[in-house]
Amino acid sequence: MARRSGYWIGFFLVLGALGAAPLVLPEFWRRFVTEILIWGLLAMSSDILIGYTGVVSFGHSAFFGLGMYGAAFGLLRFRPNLWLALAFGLLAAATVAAFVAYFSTRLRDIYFSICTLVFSQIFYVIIFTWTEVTGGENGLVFRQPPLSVPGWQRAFTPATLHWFVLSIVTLTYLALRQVTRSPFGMVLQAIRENESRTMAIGYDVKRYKIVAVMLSGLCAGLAGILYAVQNRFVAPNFVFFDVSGEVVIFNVLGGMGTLVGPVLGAAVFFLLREGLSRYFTEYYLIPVGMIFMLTVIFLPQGLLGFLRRQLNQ
Amino acid sequence: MLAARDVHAFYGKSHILHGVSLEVRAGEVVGLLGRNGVGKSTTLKTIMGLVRPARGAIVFDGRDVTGVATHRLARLGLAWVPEDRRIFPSLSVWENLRTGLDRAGVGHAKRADLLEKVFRYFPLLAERRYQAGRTLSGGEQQMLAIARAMMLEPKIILLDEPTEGLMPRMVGQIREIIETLRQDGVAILLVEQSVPLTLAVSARVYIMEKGVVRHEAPAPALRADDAVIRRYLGV
Amino acid sequence: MIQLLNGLVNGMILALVASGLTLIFGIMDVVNFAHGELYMLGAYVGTTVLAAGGSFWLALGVASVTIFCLGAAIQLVTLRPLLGRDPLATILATFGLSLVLQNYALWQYGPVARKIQEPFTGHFRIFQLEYPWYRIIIAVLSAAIMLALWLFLKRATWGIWIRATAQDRTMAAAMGIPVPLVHTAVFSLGGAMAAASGVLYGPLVGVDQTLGPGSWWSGGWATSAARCWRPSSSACSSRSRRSG
Amino acid sequence: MSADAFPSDRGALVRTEGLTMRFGGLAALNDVSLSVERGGVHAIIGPNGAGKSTFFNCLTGVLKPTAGRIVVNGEDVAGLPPHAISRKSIARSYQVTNLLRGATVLENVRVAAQSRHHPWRLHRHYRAYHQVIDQALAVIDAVGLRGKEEDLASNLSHGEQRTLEIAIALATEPMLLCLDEPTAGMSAAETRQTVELIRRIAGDLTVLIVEHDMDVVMGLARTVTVLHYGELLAAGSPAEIQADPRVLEVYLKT
Repeated sequence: MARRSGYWIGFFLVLGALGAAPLVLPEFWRRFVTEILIWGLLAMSSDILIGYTGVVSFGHSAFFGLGMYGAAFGLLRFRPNLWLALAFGLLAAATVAAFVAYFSTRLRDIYFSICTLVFSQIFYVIIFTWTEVTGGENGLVFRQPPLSVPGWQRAFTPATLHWFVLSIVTLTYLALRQVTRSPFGMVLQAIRENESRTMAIGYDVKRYKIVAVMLSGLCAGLAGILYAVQNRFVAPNFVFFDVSGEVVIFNVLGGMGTLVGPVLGAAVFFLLREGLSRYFTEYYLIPVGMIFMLTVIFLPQGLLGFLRRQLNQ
Repeated sequence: MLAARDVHAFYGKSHILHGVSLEVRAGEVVGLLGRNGVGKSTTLKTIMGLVRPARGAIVFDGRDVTGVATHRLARLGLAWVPEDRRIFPSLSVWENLRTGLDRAGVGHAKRADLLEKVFRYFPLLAERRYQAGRTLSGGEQQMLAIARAMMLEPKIILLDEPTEGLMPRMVGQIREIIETLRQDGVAILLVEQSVPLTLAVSARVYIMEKGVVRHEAPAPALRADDAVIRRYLGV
Repeated sequence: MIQLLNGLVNGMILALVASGLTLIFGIMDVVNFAHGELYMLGAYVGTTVLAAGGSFWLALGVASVTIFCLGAAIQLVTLRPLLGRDPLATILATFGLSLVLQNYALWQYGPVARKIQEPFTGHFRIFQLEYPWYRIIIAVLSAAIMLALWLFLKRATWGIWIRATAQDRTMAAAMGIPVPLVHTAVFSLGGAMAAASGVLYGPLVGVDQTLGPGSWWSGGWATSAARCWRPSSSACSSRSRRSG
Repeated sequence: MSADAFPSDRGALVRTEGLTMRFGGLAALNDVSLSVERGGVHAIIGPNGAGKSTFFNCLTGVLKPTAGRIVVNGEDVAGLPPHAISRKSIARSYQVTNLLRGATVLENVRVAAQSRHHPWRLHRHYRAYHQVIDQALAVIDAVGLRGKEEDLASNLSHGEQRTLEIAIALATEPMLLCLDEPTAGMSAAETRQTVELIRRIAGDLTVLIVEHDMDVVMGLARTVTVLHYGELLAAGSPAEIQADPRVLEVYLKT
């Protein structure tokens, strides 16, 4: 019981700090924190697969990107309505996720990873070349939809945008946390621990994996929508492999299988990027890559796992 | 020459060897008997450095070799002929032999010598020289496994169930090979299911039960009185 | 016909890169995400040698040897400590490696594509079309390298050690084969082959850091495959680049 | 080698007919027809490489047999995937310990029990499903792992891990429990406990066991089937098998 209440105290402390962030932080860091929340959501979505189901997706850029483009499509072609953008983005992400899930879950291990990678690159090529709809290389620019509920609407300020993002990320986190502790989540973890055994006790592993990919893809799409709304543009770069790679980095740095770890990983990554790019300019990935490799070799549980162990001792 | 001293070994969590001690003197054939699953093969693997002992020591030629890498042990003169033979399936017979032959200190003359010797022992292998390992029959694979071990010019061969699944005619041949090797001064630690064969070729016999050596006796004594054999191995 | 020739040339290069990759995967069970980066770095080392006044062939040799050594260092530092860990760990480690190498190349050589001058500029006529000799040469050379690899694996002591290790690691060790060293050698050899193909392919596609990012796995394969199927464009583009 | 390995086929829970499994040219199982009656312990023995594990793998859907039928309750289940076989009330343990290593004992058993109840629920905490947990605890109690519920599977001793294997299989409420060398690598004391456990659970369900240890087999089994080079060599009561000259010749080589 002490551990449980300790968890909630920590949860509300972090939530409070994040909620207060836009009131105390200067412009640059305010934006920075909002963005980390969005990337953290993306990383969290991928944790469902890496950390809980035990398969590495190298294709999360596709879900993220399709969420973005779906939202942009809704905003440009229909009405500049936030909820409409959400609906379109989620629909697009879900479609892609269903597609990827159907094929990739037939494969295991590295073949799963390569399959997700190949599919994400295919979607990249489609978006890059289908200029009439996607704007091709230049992407799409649009106006930010206002924050609206029926009968009330107001344009986003940096602070309200931050709170909007924070509440969506928090709700998604709580939902995912619940899912990982549900009977379904237990089956996913059983698959991670021992796939053949899970099959032998009567679970149709492939169907569980399909649902896991769908769920993960939907959350990644949600992150994409938030990013599009925050930045008012979409570009094919976000569908490119690099983004998927970064998502994997977030997970490994922060600690897989914890949901919070990947968010921490995203924060560390962007802080490292900020810090290191002073010395290494755009080549910051050289030291980041090295830190990443050291983490893989020496801290397989990631930063969060490491911190936890230190605290326990 | 080779000794295991109070060796404990685990496969993951499972405690397979609970303190095995045994000794093989130079040029001696020693049998290791016991029912299935008592840890005979694990004992050989532990000696060969394939399983790391949790406690205890392996001494070879007066030197503590516990924890020495397997390929170094092979170069020192320990050869292992595993139970399932483990012929390299897509290497030819000749290439299988080369895995042991291509090493420093083997000149042209010595190579020819060693090959000539195994082909004399196993004329069939000379015939099948260019055939892939996987196409050999069980008996031929067993011969190749022994021949391959001989390429290392070992001081001792750890021989794991050489007659398993072989026809009676082949069993006789294996027995002759063991005899010949002994005359050449090669020590053998023999794990076998066949008690008569073991008693016939060995000087001494150890009997294992549930991960420990329970009994040690000269083979002639056991041949004369099989009460011990019945007790530990009977059905 | 031209299509067929182009397909053959591209196929040969791909086969060369792939044989290095599968060599590593087949023997060490390591999926090398940084293979594309080794290919790219090989090409860059080639341009450096050429810039220093070396010949194309010297560049090919130096690139292969350099990447061979780099491969050995990488294997010792990153992959050997991961022996016995989850395959996921090696995937992640080589992925991290690809980030480092890719950005190192960007830093060292800059974003502007470099060109490797082909050693032969002649053309020959085939069905009313000019076809560059160099393309034929690389196809032949790639085939020769693969043949050499095959002979090496078939005949040489190390070749037999590599094959034995691939088939049964434990038994190989029991036969006195230095298995850890074989693993290092295999990784280096795979890298050297990637580097050689990088230099050979350089004159056709130019050399920049996008040659080898992790996306090379899919993007590279997909575009290469697409090039094989629509080769007219690549033959034309390489000719127009020359004329331009 | 007749289809009627047993005089009466009426009580048969599982029947195989001409079961054959080839790997390339090699027949690991060749035309094996046998039947397992309801209730009690049935043993399959044979020297290494006789096809015992292959038989188990075919029976539990890990391998798809090349030919032949596996009839459970009158229905052919040959070639169904493992999860479908599990739902036909056939459970198995593994020769090599095969657990969810990073999970606790309770989790291992609970996930297995859950497969028969609410596997697809997403929203409620798994601890809210009391029925599943009660069932898991009952199984843990029955196999004698009480007090170890919160231990990680990877921290158990070897003997306890093997017992947990059996508990997981039991939690799926099988009619037929297939145990692949349940006493492998156990000390003498652990072996005795496991034999006791198997004898206890064999009261309600049918147990099919592959085992090397003859004491275990002869002490437990109601019927024994001997496989040799993938073929059915003999079947009968332990006494009959021990007296069968063919069995003595191939199997008990001493």
